[in-house]
Amino acid sequence: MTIMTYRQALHDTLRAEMLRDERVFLMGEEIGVFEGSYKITAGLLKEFGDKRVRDTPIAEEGFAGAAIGAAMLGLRPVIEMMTINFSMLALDQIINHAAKIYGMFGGQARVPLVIRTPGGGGQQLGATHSQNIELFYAFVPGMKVVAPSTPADAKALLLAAIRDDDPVLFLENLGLYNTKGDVPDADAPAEIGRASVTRPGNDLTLIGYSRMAHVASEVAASLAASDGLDIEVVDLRSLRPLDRATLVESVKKTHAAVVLEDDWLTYGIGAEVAASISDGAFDYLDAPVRRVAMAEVPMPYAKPLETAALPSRDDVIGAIRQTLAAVGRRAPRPAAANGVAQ
Amino acid sequence: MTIMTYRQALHDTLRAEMLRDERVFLMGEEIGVFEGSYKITAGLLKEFGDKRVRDTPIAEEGFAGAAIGAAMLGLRPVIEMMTINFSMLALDQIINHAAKIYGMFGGQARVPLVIRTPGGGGQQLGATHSQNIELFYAFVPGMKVVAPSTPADAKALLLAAIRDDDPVLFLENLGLYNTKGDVPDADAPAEIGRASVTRPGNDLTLIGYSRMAHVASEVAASLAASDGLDIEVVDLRSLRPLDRATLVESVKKTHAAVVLEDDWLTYGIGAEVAASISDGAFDYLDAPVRRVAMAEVPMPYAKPLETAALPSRDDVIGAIRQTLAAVGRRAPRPAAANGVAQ
Amino acid sequence: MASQARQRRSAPQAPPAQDAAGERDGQLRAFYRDMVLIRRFEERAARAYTDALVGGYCHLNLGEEAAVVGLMSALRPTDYLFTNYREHGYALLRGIDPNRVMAELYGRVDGVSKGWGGSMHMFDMTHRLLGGYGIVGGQLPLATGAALAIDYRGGDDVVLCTLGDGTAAIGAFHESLNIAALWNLPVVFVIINNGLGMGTTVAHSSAEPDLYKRGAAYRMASARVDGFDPVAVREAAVKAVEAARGGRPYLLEVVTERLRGHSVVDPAKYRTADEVERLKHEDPIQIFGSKLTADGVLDADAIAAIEAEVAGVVTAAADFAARSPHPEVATLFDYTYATPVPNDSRRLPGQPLFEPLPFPAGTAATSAGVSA
Amino acid sequence: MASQARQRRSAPQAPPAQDAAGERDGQLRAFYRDMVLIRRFEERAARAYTDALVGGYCHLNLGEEAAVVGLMSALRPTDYLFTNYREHGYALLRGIDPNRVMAELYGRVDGVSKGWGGSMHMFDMTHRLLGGYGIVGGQLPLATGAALAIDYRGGDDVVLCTLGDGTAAIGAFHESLNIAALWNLPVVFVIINNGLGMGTTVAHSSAEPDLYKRGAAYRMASARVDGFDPVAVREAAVKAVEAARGGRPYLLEVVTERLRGHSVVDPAKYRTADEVERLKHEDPIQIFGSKLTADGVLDADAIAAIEAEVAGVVTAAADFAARSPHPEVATLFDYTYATPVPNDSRRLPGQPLFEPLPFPAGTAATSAGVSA
Ligand SMILES: Cc1ncc(C[n+]2csc(CCOP(=O)(O)OP(=O)(O)O)c2C)c(N)n1
Ligand SMILES: Cc1ncc(C[n+]2csc(CCOP(=O)(O)OP(=O)(O)O)c2C)c(N)n1
Ligand SMILES: [Mg+2]
Ligand SMILES: [Mg+2]
Repeated sequence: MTIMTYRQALHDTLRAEMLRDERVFLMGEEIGVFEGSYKITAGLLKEFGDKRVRDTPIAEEGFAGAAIGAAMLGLRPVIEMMTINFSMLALDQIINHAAKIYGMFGGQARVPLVIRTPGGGGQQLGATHSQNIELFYAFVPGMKVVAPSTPADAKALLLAAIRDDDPVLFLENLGLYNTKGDVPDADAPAEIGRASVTRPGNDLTLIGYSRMAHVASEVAASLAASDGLDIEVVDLRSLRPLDRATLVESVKKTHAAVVLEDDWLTYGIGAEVAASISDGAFDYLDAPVRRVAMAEVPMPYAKPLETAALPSRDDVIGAIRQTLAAVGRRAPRPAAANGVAQ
Repeated sequence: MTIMTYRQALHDTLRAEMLRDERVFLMGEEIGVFEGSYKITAGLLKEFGDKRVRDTPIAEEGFAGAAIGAAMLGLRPVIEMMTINFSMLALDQIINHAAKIYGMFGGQARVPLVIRTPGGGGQQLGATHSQNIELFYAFVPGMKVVAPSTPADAKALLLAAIRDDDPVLFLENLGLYNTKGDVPDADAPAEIGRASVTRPGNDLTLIGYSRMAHVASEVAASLAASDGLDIEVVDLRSLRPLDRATLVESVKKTHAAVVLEDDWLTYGIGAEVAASISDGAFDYLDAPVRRVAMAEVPMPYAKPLETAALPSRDDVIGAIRQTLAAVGRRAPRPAAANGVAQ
Repeated sequence: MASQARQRRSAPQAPPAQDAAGERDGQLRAFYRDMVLIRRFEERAARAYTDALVGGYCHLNLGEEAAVVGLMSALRPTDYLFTNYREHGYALLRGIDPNRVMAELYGRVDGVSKGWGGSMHMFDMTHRLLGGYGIVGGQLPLATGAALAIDYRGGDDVVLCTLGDGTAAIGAFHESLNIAALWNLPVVFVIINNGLGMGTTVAHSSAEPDLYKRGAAYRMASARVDGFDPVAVREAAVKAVEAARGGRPYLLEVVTERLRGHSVVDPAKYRTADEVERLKHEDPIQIFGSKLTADGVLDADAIAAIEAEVAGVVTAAADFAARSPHPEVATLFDYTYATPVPNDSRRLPGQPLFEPLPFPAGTAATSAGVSA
Repeated sequence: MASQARQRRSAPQAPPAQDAAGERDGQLRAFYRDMVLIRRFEERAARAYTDALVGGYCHLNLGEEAAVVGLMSALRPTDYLFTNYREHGYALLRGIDPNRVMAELYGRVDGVSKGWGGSMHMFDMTHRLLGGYGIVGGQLPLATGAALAIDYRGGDDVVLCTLGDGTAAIGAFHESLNIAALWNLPVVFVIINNGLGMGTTVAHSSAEPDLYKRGAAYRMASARVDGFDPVAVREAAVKAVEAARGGRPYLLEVVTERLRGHSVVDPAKYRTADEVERLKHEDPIQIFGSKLTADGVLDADAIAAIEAEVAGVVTAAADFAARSPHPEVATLFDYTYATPVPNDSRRLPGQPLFEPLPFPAGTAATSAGVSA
């Protein structure tokens, strides 16, 4: 175990994978000479040279597609989209090509591609630079989408993504790069497609991914201290495939759920989470699944407006309290059905 | 009232709007000389000339963006994306520009743009040409998204879209172009943002949009005849804004819902519909909201595989029966709470 | 469209092949035979489409036979080809069994893409056909990336990537050519200029209608060649491929004709009567056949023999395709992911997300007047 | 980066202005004053950023003052400008009150975009600044469309659209220039070539580093000009704008320097020591000021007066901005849609989708052991 930042975990894992496998190379805008907009690739150009750390022109469609083509021939490119907002320019290559090639050609070609990109918000970057559009990828069969919230998961999921033979959208977050945590030294990839219960509890299931999983843990810890609440936290980690079983199992125990997300509420990632829980735990839910998400506006630049549009810890706490209040309105559950892990 | 096809309703409405308002013009690939891939614009080049019916190079990003720029200066372009799949190449212009310009500049410029485009499937067009990605637009604040299922709505919603000052994604469907129905002669735009109960009923709410609203009506009629079932059909018509109130009101009456969609299930449009109903009608639902959607695969070309991947009438009927069976397992509802329109 | 003919005539005359005369004649006859193979195959495909044995969109190489033959003859078997949805002829000339090409059109398991791709999406790693693609311009970044992989590994294979004239207007064209030239990648971009997008002429889609001149925007060498002359196409392609093998990407424009509609179902009503008339005399197979006959390389018997042989191949392909099984529905979820992962959806549309739960223990008994 | 200086030197020398000498001198002084205004404004913006009064990204025009001044002087007030995120100087020279430009940086209600846009997204319909845009290349299709609207209506306004050197690699560049040339639209595309994307040189982003030559790919007239000489820029821009007014779109490359980092927070460590040293002597304001002094158009007093006047303007702008109110949270939902429609979401993140329902009548009383 070593304590390090999320940024460092990403950097070290990229480096280790490049050392391990010659086919792994990096490509993206400003990742070399500039060392990356968010410095994840700092030092790697110097160490590996410009064949393996390739600065590209500003041409998202072109370089993403080039990575896909290289992957079809057996290389294992890890590309950086400077922010997820710009990935929209490469969407056709990613969705119509990377995600289709394996199926469309009857399994004859694989696309072992990783697309690293930060989402985020809250930095006053305005309407076009503050979007969280992981939904666009999570919706698409053929894609895999992972969203680590801790330095340990950043490593474990990046290892998994690089070694996976399918295109993986690897969602980072501007707000997480400087967060710290323990990172195991071992070479242990995570399993894509599994959520994890990062804090067990009985009173309510609090669900998040990426930065919002981090927020969920903090809120759960603080409500345990302040109110003695016993909240279970589920970190989705993988948006596609989505681990519904873990979600439903948790809610069967807690009977209530609140979903946190940094994207827009309507049609956001949380919609599927809420719909899945409402379906799979139908007979166990004691209150509607509550979602806390970004206000549905083009994000304004002005700080007070931006702050109002983004979900805060207080919003999360309010949603939890209101949900528990709704549960409290229901008649008590008979002992037999209550608290049984199913 | 005149009986006509969905195609004819679109054609006639475009023509009428061009006659009414000089600022309305059409732009798109192959809409002029070729008369449109699906012939919606047949004859209009001849009638209006190439200034108002403009064939573009194959450059979705470029011509969509040009339409946005023209709209900013007060024109009212109606563009055609040959199929919604190709709109992915213009996503940056549509989402990062059309949907942002009004807000990002503090309300100083409007983008009265209509993007007409067919979704669809079931024509053996393979993985890249069979996607239904209206979600990408419905998710985005600043966009409006409408999806008519009848010739009458095709007219009423197209009138509304053209006269609206915001960018509207106008979703058509390959499978609907030849369907027929009554179209009012009057110049009566619909209200964007309203669903409609196209068939009243008490036993279950069946929800769809575009082609699947059409299927919903047919299935409801056939189950009424065969089983005496009294199914209420809701046609969403507007995906953004989404009319949750109409959905919830219906389910408060019927206590059960099945959602039909032609896109992929996970994170699809139906997820929000199901989540919204599960929340807003929480105390009234007698069974989980069931979704019937496309299998989550890159669509194969081979007919039997394609057929298996697409939702069929039998799938819908099966889902309805299973949902009603689940309702039946519940204890009967006390008279006071039952059947009251709320 | 008269300009197509003019552009072809103005193309540089190809020098005669340098091989011994017999060998050269053999190659010319082989070219002719391959052109006929594409022609008859496409005609058969069109018929199968009309008979509803083929679905989706179906774009034919009719008129482009000489271009296909000349280009493909310039590649080594180990070179890679990326192309678009109009690729049946390319698949045949890369050496893929016509049976498998036809079976793909029929959507059968023996198809070159196992029935998953159809007309627009033929793929064969063995023959290094790296795909037909249905999204206009989608193949260009991919081809650039394949060339990058070759460069990365240090081999001397080359990538050839075809695109249509209409496709030269799309952003991916610019991004790809710039990247390829900037990084000195071993790739040849070939514009198959058949004069039309769907119904849109080059003059209406490109501000520089001499498309090959766009190479200059990337300091990329480029040329235009008469796409009705397979020998000229071959010569030009050889030159382009050799440049690319040396790390100098190349842009080649092949001027040809699309003899029918954009796809099988397009009646091409936008063509003028003059245009239709002109096209009656613009057939690369007739022109090349006449020339070879005049030159004594072919005669009526040889032509008849070729037609008979090709007819056999095409009929056999159609028979093979018709007999090949449809894919099993059970295979529907086989190709979503190459690396299996937990929780992947394998639900048919009629299946519930969750198996209906038993009514929870302890509640059914005590509940009355339940609201849910 | 030495090449930037070389490219500038090799630019065609601008002919002296033809007006009467006094008038000409007045214009030269005005140019100088405007360059100083941009410089001091940007320095003030950088300080405000460091003081955390400005947020987000903040890209400055330092080094590009002559380019901005020359270009803007070539436009009529009724012409339109589309530009990118590096647009403070353009906003000032379109005639927008510096107070409102600064207030936008501060995110205040009196900002030119009411605080909704920030540094990257200044907009003013009255002054026909049709937006700074933060997505690389996003402004190009829009500018093309604005020109289409002018053409459609039949006016004689022109659209000028700036972009960076790095932006010339993006697909929208190709699509837009092709469409503009194909349709003879009244638009001038201006590449502000400051030699760098963020840290990427032109040689690393463009296979044809003489960017203006890309006009040829669209049969579009094009030229390159020294971006340190406001007079030369003006002359070149006038020529370009006149061509566009006649329906002949134009590509102009203005070679300049970016004196600081890509944005305020970028220390530009990727620059070599030589490069940093060279840039100390590459300052358009010093160069132009020295020239005007040598020519007797300016003297130390005049310069001091200009500096004083400009300092007053900039200080006033910062004061104004600091005093302008922040937008009210109640306005958050004011600009999602121009045409109001029912069911639009106006929920803050803490608000539930549905107001908590009263427990339904008739069930609470009878329920026991409810599962939901
Ligand atoms: C991105 C995209 N836009 C539009 C289409 C529809 N489309 C298919 S082929 C075609 C014309 C292409 O013309 P060209 O490049 O000349 O190739 P050709 O068909 O003549 O071989 C169009 C517009 C598409 N498949 N993809
Ligand atoms: C589509 C897109 N990709 C990447 C970025 C990030 N980015 C912002 S500015 C910039 C460099 C642009 O360089 P250039 O065009 O030369 O303009 P300059 O900043 O030098 O004025 C990049 C890569 C972006 N904003 N949009
Ligand atoms: Mg063509
Ligand atoms: Mg630059």
